[in-house]
Amino acid sequence: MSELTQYAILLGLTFGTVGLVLSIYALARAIGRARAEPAKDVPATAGTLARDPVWVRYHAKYYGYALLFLAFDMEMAFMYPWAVVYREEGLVALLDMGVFLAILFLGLLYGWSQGALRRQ
Amino acid sequence: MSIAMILLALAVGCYAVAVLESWAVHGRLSLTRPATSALALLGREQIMPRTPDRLFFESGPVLLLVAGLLSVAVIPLAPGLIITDLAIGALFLNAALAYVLVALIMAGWGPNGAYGMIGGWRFLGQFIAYAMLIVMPITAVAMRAESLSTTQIVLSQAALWNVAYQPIGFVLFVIAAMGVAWLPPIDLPTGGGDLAGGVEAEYTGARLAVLRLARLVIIVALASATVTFYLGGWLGPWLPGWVWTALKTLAVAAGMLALGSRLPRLREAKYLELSWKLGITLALANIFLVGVIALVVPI
Amino acid sequence: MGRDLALLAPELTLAAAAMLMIVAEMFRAARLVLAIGLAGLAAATLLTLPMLSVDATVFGGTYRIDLISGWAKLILLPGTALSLLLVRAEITGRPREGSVQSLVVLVTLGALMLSGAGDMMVVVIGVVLTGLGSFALVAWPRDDAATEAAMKYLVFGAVTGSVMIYGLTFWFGGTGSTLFSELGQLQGQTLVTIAGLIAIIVGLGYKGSLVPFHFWAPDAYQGAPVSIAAYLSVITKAAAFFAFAQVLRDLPRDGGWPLALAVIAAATMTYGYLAALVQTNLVRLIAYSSVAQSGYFLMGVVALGASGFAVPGILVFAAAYVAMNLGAFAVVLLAGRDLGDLEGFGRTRPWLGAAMVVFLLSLTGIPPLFGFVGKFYLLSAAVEAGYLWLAIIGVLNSVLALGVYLRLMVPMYRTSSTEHPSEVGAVLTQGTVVVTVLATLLIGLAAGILPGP
Amino acid sequence: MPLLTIATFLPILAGLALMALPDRSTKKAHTVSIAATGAVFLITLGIWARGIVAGDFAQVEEIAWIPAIGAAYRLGVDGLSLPLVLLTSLLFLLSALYSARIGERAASYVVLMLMLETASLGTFMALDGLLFYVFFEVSLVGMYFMIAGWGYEERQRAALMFFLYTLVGSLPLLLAIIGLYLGSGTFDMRVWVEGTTLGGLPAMLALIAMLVTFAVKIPAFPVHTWLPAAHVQAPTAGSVILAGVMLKFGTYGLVRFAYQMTPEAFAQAGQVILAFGVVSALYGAFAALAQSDLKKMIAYTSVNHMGYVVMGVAIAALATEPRIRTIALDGATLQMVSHGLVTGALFFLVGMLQDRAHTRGIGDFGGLLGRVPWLGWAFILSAFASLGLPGLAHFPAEFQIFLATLNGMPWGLIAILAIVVTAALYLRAIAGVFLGEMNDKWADMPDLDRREKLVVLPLLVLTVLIGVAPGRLIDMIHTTMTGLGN
Amino acid sequence: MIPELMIALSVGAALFGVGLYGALSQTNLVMIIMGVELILAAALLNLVAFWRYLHPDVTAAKMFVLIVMAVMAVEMAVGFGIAIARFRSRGSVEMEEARELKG
Repeated sequence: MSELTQYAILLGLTFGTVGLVLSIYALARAIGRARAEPAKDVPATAGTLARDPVWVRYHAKYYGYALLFLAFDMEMAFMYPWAVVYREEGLVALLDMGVFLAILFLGLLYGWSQGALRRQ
Repeated sequence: MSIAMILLALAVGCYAVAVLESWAVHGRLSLTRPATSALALLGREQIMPRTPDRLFFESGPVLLLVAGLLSVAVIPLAPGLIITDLAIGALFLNAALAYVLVALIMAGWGPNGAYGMIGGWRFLGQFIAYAMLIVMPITAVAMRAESLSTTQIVLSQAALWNVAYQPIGFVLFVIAAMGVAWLPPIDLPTGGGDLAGGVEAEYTGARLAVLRLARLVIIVALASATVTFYLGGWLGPWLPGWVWTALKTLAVAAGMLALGSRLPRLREAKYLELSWKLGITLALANIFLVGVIALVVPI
Repeated sequence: MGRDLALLAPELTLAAAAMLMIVAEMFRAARLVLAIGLAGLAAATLLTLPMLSVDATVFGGTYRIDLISGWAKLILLPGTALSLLLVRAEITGRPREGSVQSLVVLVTLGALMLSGAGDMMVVVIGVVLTGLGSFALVAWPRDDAATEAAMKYLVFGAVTGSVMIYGLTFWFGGTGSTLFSELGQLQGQTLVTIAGLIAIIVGLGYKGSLVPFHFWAPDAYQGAPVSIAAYLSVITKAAAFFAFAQVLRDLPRDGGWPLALAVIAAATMTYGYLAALVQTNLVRLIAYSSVAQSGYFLMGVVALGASGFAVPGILVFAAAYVAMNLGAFAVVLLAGRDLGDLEGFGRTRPWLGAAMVVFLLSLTGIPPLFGFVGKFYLLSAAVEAGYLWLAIIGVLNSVLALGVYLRLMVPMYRTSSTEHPSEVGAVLTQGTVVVTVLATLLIGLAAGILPGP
Repeated sequence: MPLLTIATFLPILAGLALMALPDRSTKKAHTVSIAATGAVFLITLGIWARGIVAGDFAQVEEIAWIPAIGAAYRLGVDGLSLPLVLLTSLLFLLSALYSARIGERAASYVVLMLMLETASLGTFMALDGLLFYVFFEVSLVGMYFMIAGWGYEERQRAALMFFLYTLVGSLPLLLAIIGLYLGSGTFDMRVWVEGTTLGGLPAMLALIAMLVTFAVKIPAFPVHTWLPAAHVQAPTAGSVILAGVMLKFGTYGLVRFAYQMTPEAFAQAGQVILAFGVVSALYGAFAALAQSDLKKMIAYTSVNHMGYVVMGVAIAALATEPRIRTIALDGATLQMVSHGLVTGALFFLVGMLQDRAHTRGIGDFGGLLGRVPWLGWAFILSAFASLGLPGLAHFPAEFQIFLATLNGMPWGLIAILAIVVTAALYLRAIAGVFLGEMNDKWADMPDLDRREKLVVLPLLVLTVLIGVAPGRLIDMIHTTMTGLGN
Repeated sequence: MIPELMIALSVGAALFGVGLYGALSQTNLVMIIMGVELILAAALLNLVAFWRYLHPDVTAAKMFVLIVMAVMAVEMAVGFGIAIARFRSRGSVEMEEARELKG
């Protein structure tokens, strides 16, 4: 299987999934329709209706983590290729990545010491 | 051919997991329960909440299902029995799972309801906690296999399963996987009692059915990924490969479900704190240990 | 590998120092942070000295250890050390002082990467490292002005930086290599050359605050603490021009880029001084004046490859610029941020006033001060490269410069009742003033120690 | 003994020493000032005694400075610069003596003064283009602070004007120096004065640049407007230095740089330059005639006298005969020295008058000759010298210039008209201030005291001496100018 | 010229255009950063296309891609860090409201 075929299969899978969902919806609709009744569509808010849309600010208390996460997530982009060739390269690779991870870990520790890992 | 078989296996697996879950939740083993509740869901009327973000509301469940199916696509059931044997299978799995977050946030945001939205945002926090613990153990696995292909990863465990080779990674991965699939005790987005269903709160009828189905697929995907990465995949004596994979997957799923029902729910802040302060440290240590072992022992 | 690491000793030392500073900051030991930083900078400077005559590349040609990067270290490292003192003087005891210090050193590390860049990736990393660190430094006070400054700075930086990366990809497409030493292969591929060149001008021009990419500079300097403004105005800017030198010296001169840069240079100097003429905020005034100084830097860039004076000119002017601009900012730190604060300053604080006069005259380019030597080299470079008109504009702008700086000098010697109390940390600031004023006065006379054509 | 270096840097070292002293009292400051300038004067006499050589620079002192670009510390003298060096050291000594009563921030004043002396001597003796420019500009900064700090009513404005004008003026010179450097690869002015460094258009551009610079400094019409303001507002010693020494930078540069380094271009532009010289001479004279302020009047006569110098140099460039060239250059150089002495004396005298009366208007005085005979006769003598009376300093100089003009470009002789005007204005000034009815206000005005006599007398003696027996000085000038004439 | 390369470059140019327009026309800091990410995505596409069609043996291209991705991430991280700081001091991350510093 060539790479392109593989991705074509994955794309097909995606469309198939969407199709599956649509057919489930069609099935459900075939069974019966919703009756229009007042106040049925109120979101679950203990019965009272919010005046504004709820899409207002949500305090992401974890943004300190989020910033750290970005750094660490990026690091993975470097680590996957490294991991694959790790055994070929041997000790040098371990040292290289050791330095890299040590610095990264230092960053984590620093963030920790500055309160980034605290509930904000 | 293999695609159909895998999808069939997936369907069976989902049903089995559903049975297991209801057993874990209700304490009674009932083989028909999932079927009846699915039918009930389909028969129930679908309510569209007022003033929703229609696009997000509709696409959330679909995307979730797509994410789950795409992750399954790179899991080998047996040698050759795999939808797409990508050279970067493990990475692809990662990428597919990242959409779980997107889907859940969309599902939480879409209906314009407070509980759903809080559930979605909470999952973002949860994601930040588990994401690194998914990828870092996989790195260690890839180091041993010298490849990101899931087939190669299974083959690399011929001499010794990774669960023994890198137990720290295994534990971390399982915990993180439970986070991805928002299994108790880290089921923050749906949040059982305190959020009235969280992201599921506004979904009804067929949409809820799709949402639940997607989650089952994700549980199966993660359990089978655990098997692939740590429990030797199809490797095993006497029985055919696909049976081993299926058995191991069900066992892992059962284990995860059982574990969850015994523990009190974790607050998001606590989960974050644990995974960053303890989890990341352990994951780095795991990588380092695997690195040293890989240099010393040629297996 | 071992050779590469040996050649990188100064950079590695500095990196290690930065890490140690961060560790020390974790224990909130601000004084220790400062001590480690200064020690690291001193060690790195000393390690550079024996390497000045080296001309080599490391890591497969991606990083250059040559005249430019060697002198860049000699210029930037002491400049950073002085900046650390200023930072210490200004924000002693405030929260996260050590973090600021560590960031300063890290940004300098990025500046060193820029000045030694032999590869597109190194330039990108250098730009990002200096940029991101600078944004954080500017935002440090976290008040309205600082966050606004940081936001503007960030937006400009992110947009120009990404445009630069996009453009550089075309150079990669044209040469099949990310090395600048391969840029000669672009001969004849005019379109590709221009695409990459625009990118470089946008990216590094932003860093060097060239017109029209200068808008962030006055805002950022004004919003940031004075010491940080001082640091940013000298170190990152000088680094940008070192990077210009590293990148463009291998580019064929046929793309018409020298002319384009010459036009930018002329516009930068003229606009910078004209804008400075109407400022009332001292920091903004110096910010615009340093925009104008960028135009002079660019004269050296224009002459790259056509005059032996170009590279030494950039280096010498950078050295002078670091000394005099840091000094001027140090005086501002003591005098106050408003033009009115200078009223009578020369009478109540005669020595500091005299030092300020020296800095301003040097910025104008009056011999035998250091700034003159730098400008002389740059003017020579422009003339030799055939850009007499640019040199003439440069010379004419000295007149505008004089107007700008006289606006500071004249009120300093007016009698007034403004009090100039000595402030906290004044000793360190005054120490910085002494060092910079000596450099400004003496190195100009001892110009023989500087690199020549 | 590197006498040139010692002479150049002794003043500034003395100044630095003064700054380092814990006790910087007025008295001590002036003691240091007089001692230093006196020593420098003696040293320059020593330099004179060592003599110069024909056709080259003498007593050259050279040390590497910026070897990478071929700039070096090079000093030397020839028949053009040595008279100016002597003039400089003398005027500074006298200024130091005169200034000894300044009490306001005396230490700073003295330091500036000494810095100016270093810069002035350095400018005349530098044999390195870069070094020359350095000294040239330093003098500017020093003078700016002197005017701004110790001048009269509108000193800030005058200082600013002076600074802006001369800085703007000096920048083109920088470009010219860069051009000369790039043409020759060295900053050695001995190479540049060969006159072959540049040719064609570059030479013309360089010449224009240099002319702009020196015209401002000389000052020639129409870029002279800073001069009256600066002279009037400067403290007396400042005016003396400015007129006596710093205007000579312009004429010195005109000969040394413009004439010697770009001779062909200079010859091509000779008519224009001559015209500027003539216009300056005439304009200076007429403008002086219109003044009622004594100091301003003398300032304008400087424009007039310097116009003659420009004429002399231009004639030298235009003339075909070497003999005429030599005469013209001799005259021009002598004119520089004479002007320094005479105008120096005039400014001192006006300063003394102002110290007593606190006014400078011609109309405010009257009949002072009887009251202050020393002052009066000294002024009259100097004024006669200034208007070019035979037997006094300006006569031999202007005579030679006009002689050369007659032989070279006769139309230039219309400048002689200026002499008539000058005579008229001086007579008017003498009549207004010293003759006529005495103003009672000044009834108890004291005459010159010993210090003041000490300041003025040497200048008067030299004025007469040069007028009567200019031989020795002309010989010295001639030694070099014969070479330049060819 | 290779047609696939041209297609890739055109898509890249389109991404770049959209990104630049977004970065220059939006007033919200977060939206501007999104524009910047688009520009970088264009750069990534260019790099990969050049690598794939013109210089398939050059590994530096892949490294460049990784570095650009890292740049995207850190730029976003710092950008959001500053956005948060701004939000805390001002309550908004609109560039239009940033008018305090001028002169």
